[in-house]
Amino acid sequence: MKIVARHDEAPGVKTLRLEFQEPAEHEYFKKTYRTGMFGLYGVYGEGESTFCVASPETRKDYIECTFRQSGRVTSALANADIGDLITFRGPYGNRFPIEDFHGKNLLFISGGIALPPTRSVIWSCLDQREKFGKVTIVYGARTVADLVYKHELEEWQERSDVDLVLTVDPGGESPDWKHRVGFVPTVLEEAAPSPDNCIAVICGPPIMIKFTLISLKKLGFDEANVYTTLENRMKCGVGKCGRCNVGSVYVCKEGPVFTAAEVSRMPAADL
Amino acid sequence: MAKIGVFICHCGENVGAKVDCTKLAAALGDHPGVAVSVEYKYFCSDPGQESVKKAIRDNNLTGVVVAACSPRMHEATFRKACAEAGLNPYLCEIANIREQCSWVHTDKDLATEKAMDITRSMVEKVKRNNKLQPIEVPVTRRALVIGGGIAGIQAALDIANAGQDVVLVEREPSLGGHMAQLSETFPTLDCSQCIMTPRMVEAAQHPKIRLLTYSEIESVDGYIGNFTVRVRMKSRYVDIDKCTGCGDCITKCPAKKISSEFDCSLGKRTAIYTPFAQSVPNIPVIDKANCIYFKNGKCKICAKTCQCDAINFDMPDTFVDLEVGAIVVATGFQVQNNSLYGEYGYGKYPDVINGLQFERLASASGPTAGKIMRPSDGAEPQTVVFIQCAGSRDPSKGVRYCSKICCMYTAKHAMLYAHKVHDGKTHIFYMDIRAAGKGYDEFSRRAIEEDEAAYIRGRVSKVWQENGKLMVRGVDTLLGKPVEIAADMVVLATAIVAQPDAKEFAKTIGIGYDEYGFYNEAHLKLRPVESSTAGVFLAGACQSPKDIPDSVAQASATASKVLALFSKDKLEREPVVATNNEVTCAGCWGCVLACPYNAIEKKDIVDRSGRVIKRVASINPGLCQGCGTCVTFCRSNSIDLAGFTEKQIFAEVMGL
Amino acid sequence: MTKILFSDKLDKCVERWKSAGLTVMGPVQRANIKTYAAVEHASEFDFGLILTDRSIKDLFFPQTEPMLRYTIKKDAINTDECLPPREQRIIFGARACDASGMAIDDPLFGWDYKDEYWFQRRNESVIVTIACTNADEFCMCTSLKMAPDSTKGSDVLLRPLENSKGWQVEELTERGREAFKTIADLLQEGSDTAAPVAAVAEKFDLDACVAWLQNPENFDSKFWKEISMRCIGCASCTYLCPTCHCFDIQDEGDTYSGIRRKNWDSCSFALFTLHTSGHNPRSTQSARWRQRIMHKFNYFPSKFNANSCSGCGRCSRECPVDMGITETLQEISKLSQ
Amino acid sequence: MSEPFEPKIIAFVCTYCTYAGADLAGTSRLKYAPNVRIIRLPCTGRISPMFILKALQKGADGVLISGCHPGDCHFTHGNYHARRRWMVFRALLDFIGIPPERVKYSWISAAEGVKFAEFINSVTNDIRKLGPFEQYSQLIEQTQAPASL
Amino acid sequence: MSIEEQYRKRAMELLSGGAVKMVIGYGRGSNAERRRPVFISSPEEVNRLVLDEACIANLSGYLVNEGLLSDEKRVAVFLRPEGIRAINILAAESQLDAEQIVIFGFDVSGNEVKALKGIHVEEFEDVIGAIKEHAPEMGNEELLEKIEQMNPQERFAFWKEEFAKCIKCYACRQACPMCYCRRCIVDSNQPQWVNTSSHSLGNFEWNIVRAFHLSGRCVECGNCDRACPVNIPLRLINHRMAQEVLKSFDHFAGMSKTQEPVLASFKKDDSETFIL
Repeated sequence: MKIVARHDEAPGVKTLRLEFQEPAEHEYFKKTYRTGMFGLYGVYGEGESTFCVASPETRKDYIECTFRQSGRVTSALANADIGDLITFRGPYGNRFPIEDFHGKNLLFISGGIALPPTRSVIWSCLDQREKFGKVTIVYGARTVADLVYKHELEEWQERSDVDLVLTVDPGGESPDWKHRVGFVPTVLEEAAPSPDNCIAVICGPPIMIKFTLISLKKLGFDEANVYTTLENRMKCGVGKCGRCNVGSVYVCKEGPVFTAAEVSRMPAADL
Repeated sequence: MAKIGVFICHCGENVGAKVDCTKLAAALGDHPGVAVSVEYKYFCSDPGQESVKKAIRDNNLTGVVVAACSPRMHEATFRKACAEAGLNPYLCEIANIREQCSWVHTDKDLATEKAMDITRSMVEKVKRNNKLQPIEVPVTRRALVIGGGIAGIQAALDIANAGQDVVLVEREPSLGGHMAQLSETFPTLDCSQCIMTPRMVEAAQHPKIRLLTYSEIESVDGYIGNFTVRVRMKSRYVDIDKCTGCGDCITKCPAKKISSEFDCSLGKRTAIYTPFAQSVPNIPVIDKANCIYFKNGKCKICAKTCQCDAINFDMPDTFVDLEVGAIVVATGFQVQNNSLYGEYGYGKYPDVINGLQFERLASASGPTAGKIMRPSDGAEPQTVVFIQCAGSRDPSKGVRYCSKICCMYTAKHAMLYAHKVHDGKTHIFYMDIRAAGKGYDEFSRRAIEEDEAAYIRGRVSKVWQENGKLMVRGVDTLLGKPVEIAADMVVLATAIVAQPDAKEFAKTIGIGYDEYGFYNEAHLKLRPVESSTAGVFLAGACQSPKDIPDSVAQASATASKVLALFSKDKLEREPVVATNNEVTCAGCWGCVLACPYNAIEKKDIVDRSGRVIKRVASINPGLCQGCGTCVTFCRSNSIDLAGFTEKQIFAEVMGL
Repeated sequence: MTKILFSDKLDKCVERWKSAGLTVMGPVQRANIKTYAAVEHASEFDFGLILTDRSIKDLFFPQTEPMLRYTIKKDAINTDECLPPREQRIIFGARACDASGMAIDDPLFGWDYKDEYWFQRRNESVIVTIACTNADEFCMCTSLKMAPDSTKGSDVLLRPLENSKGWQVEELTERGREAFKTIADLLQEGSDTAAPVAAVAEKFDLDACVAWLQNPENFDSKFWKEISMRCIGCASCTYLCPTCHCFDIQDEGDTYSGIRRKNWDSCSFALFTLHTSGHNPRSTQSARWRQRIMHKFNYFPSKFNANSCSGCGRCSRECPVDMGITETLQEISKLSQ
Repeated sequence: MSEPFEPKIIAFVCTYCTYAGADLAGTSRLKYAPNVRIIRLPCTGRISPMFILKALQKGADGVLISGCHPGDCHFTHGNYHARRRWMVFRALLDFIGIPPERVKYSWISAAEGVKFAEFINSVTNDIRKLGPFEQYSQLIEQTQAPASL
Repeated sequence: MSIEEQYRKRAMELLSGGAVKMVIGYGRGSNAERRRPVFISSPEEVNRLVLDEACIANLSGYLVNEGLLSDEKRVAVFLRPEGIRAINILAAESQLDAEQIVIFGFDVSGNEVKALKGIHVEEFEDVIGAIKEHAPEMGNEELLEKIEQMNPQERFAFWKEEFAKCIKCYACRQACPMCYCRRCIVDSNQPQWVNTSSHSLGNFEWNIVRAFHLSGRCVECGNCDRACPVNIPLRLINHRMAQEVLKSFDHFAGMSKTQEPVLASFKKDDSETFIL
């Protein structure tokens, strides 16, 4: 796939927009891709790395991915320039059942670099805004600089049909920070809408998910109405190589999207 | 991925004649990641450089390879050009296709092929180059000079006279060092004290010099420009602010029979004393070990005598913490203990003395007021035998090296003796006469020709006492005959050795030393006054045996180094330094040992509650010189060297 | 009367199979290791081995193999997928535990995406198993509800004759029958009796263990830490295991070309699950050992209907610190009583 | 017969001595064999045994390592550390069967352009005589196929 | 009283008095020949400790398990002389504080188990010095001799066959007390110096790098050799390297807890006959 756009999101975090070179592959993607699925992005000589497709299922002309530069592959991807070719394998995994969300209020909760998977769902819903009720987004990061998709955050902020609640961890605020300061679960408890007829989608580091689930429970959310996506380490993407296993679940095949009810049946320590 | 510009320089015919530059440019043009590949007659010319800059701007290049002459020629030129075009200069590398290719090969095809490899490999390196910024280190403009002998005083005065603050630390009660002990100095025979004392006073009174005598260095931390030094001021038991230096206490002190260190045991001193009459500062100290009050709990005569109430028996040691930007080490030397040579009878026969003791005998302010007298009975010696190389150049018992000054001072001793004892006879056993230096050979010839010193080339095997004489048996190797001389006094030209605690002290300040304990210069030829630790300089005999002119010259050289360092607010250094990945570091400290610059320290990683969770290596960029020895040592591959990173070298090899 | 293959005919059989284009493989001792490898002559086989050091997995899922070659040019990257070399093989003298191990992994490699590397080799191989008449203290097939003469995964089962002169032949699959057609004339009908199979003591109560493992409460039992305290975290158990199937994908090459490879990987390694963020779901060795046991006896069966263990005992036999599945399940058996 | 074998040789040198010596060979217009590719490093202390292994992986028939004479190291004692490391690594390679003739060490100062040229020529000749490092290239060749015993 | 009984008694005293928090020793294994590491932390369990001639594993590696010594409490451990040397190296390389280690020293000659006197690592310097002077037989001298006699091609072929068996299970590394790195160089992938794949080249590189990293540090306890599931004579290489550093630098790994690592130090007159 060819890189057609590149954007620095936060220190070490980049977004690439990719376009298909092979029509057949593009057709396949259009046919199969649904929000929540992931892919393996690769650079020959370095290997492949797994992240979600950050673009929504309502926009299938391209793929966007957002990642933090840390290892061998992500370093190579981060150095890739517009016009460069990289590989994409996928889309793999299951999806968010967006049709089931129709007519419901939506609560998106996300932390740090985990906004991309949430963002895919958010746009999938915002692109057909009329089908959903109230939309609330709670997003937090360690520091102001670590917030990703700053442009879109502004856009959501502007929209009257979206409630955006931004927060940074204590100590992470900049002098001109006008939003909240505090950890996501705490802020959530202050800002969350009523659990009635509400679907929650959370994505974040394991520790955030853990505490957010507790908060949601406290707020009265039913586990079956809470969705999350697990970002485990993967290599094959097709249920063979074994590293994404959590309990009997192959996250790459049966996930990455799970309801909180499903997650609660997994061995918590292995998450 | 990358957008590398490759600029192939013909260097007129120098490259072009043997490397097909067009072919080279085409080959590199096809190399992955190369955005521009062009050739030109002379890229180092102004238009050449301009074209590089233009290419950088036009193509948004992420790296530049100039295939041309050696980087030792024009790396700086092209890096500067890159910087001018907005590209970080460290993203430019040179592929050496002239000195190491076109000039040394005859077959054009093979040379072209090699040039391709060299350039491709460099392109692969540049792809992984990082933007580097020169390292800026703030500089504290205050120098610490350790040692108050002639070298230390000279360095301190030079720095202070240039307007910079100096702290001069001396561990003895007075400035002066060995030079203050000398009688006259070669080759001019001017009185040592006469030229030394004014410098001591000047140093003590200089507004820019803070003098800490009777003080020792406890610890040194930090790095160039930013040292923190703790100094222990040993208790004098005399309040330096109250004491007027009248000397009444010294006169009254009942403990009078203490052997004087300054007089090399040839004289006596009291328990409260100044080392010598012209001491600077002229404030006495109490020698606790010999003080009657400290021994028996009774006396305090000095305190009663003192009109200023300056004596304080409860005075503790105090500590001073200093922030300094540079350190001059001028800790001097000692003379070797001659009792190593039992056959010469040193220590057994009182009339066998060493050169420094002779200096005291000859000194007008010495224990005999300058009269040459035998220590045993005070008689004037009529025959004196001098033995040179008593310790020097003797791998079996002494030291391997030449102590450098003995030939000259022995000649001087012979002259002084001849001037004082007109009918005396001198015999000098020597191995070679080393009299290189301005006026030195003339001086030693004078000893022979005018003062009738009898030089005997050969070694002494034994000295013994017989009929009130010291019998000296040696061999005259020129005559090939044994010699026996009945002498009244024997003077050994003892070896100059490092201070007894030199190695320990080197560890305290973090500099290197040789097997003898002399301090290592950064480079024997090119950086002779710098230690291996940036910001620490060496003056005088602590580096190697030296005479006064050499010590003074080196001291002034250190001063110029210090002043150069102090000429800027911030020190700018090449960013080719090592960094450590603290996550993967196993804390084995091999790098700490391997580092020639003591640039690596142990660092504790603590959790939120302050508990140490692990210890890792931490590299001080201020001290690191960028050799990369630590990188190679590191088994977990945690350390890397900017400019020559593991990734870069890997890529260079893989690109070949 | 049963079909019998006499040992003295085996060399002819090897030749026959070879001339039919088959690579003949089987247990051998080479360079101080017991393993399955290709042979030229029957004399190279070593049927006296209780079990090879390395498992038959090596022949179906090698420790490293190229998946794809790539060449990097300035404007394009050329790739070339590499499937295993085509090769019809007969593996003569496998053990039942090894053969069944391959069958255990079939569903894993076959669900959803079908792993071509695995199935090409599976389809091109005939496994001729020889029932064991000897066992050592580490063998535990019976504890896994299998036996020294289990047929799972085998195409042909041979039972050693009591007189040691050959084997009774039992063709199990079409592929087995096909392969033995080539040597049909070298087989004889006979009434020689088969030696009794090895007596392998049952070492633990599998059902009780599985029940214990399935109880979520036991996931956090301190048992896991105690049992794995001496585990040093190497991969010898997983790499010698016939059923362990985890792998890694790595690119290797220089600036201009390289190979994307499939390499064994192991849940014993801390890096196996380490996230980019630094978070590691299985950060302790005990969590990793628990995963291995849980995977084999709880998770895998829940998906693929079989324990991911064929009872070969190699994990215990070769463990540098004398651990292994046997000990762990024995201890669990005790706990579940 | 085909053309005589031309070995591929990779050299790792320190920039202060040997690299400068190589430059001197150039400015003196000395001629030597074109088989060697030089990688420049700050100091011999930076030369890791891994470099040698990677050079071999790239198909080098020989590897050269060179730096400042003892006592001349710009970094005071990088070369002393390197010398110990090489002593050990050399023994290891020898024991593993990588012939010592294929990995050569030298001290070449910035003034020794002639020594540099002679060194390159003599090593190139020696390795040309030894022939290609076939045993190692077989190792590399075998990585193309699935692992087997 | 047999040494086993003596040591059980000592373990009991130390544990019940709280002088140590744990005793790492040997227990019965899954068959008569095997002994397995056991971790005893209560006096009631001391009878699980076994000490006989089958106790050969070097247990010192467990001491650097993350967190074990971080509470600054003492741990006792059964060690043969090689294990004691390993403690010295681990202390010299700052991986542990020797003060925290209580040694139950023993040695085996033939079928006889001897107690070694001492508790702290410093007390064993004579024992170690004696080994430096007279290295005990390893049982691989014949093979070593054979390899030394080979020409390089034969040696290469020999090791190629041996390394071909390697499956990169890293049992050698994991069993080795000296391989305590948090991240092994093979797991460092930027760049990937050592090919991770277990093919001919990758296996060569891995085994060379490990042997190099152990040069001057290996105490020849044989843990790697015994751990290797494919029977590569790993100890042979490490033994050869130990000989080399002894011969070239008079360095015997693990002489004392303050010994400088041989490759992080140097002498100006180190041999350099091979440098042109």
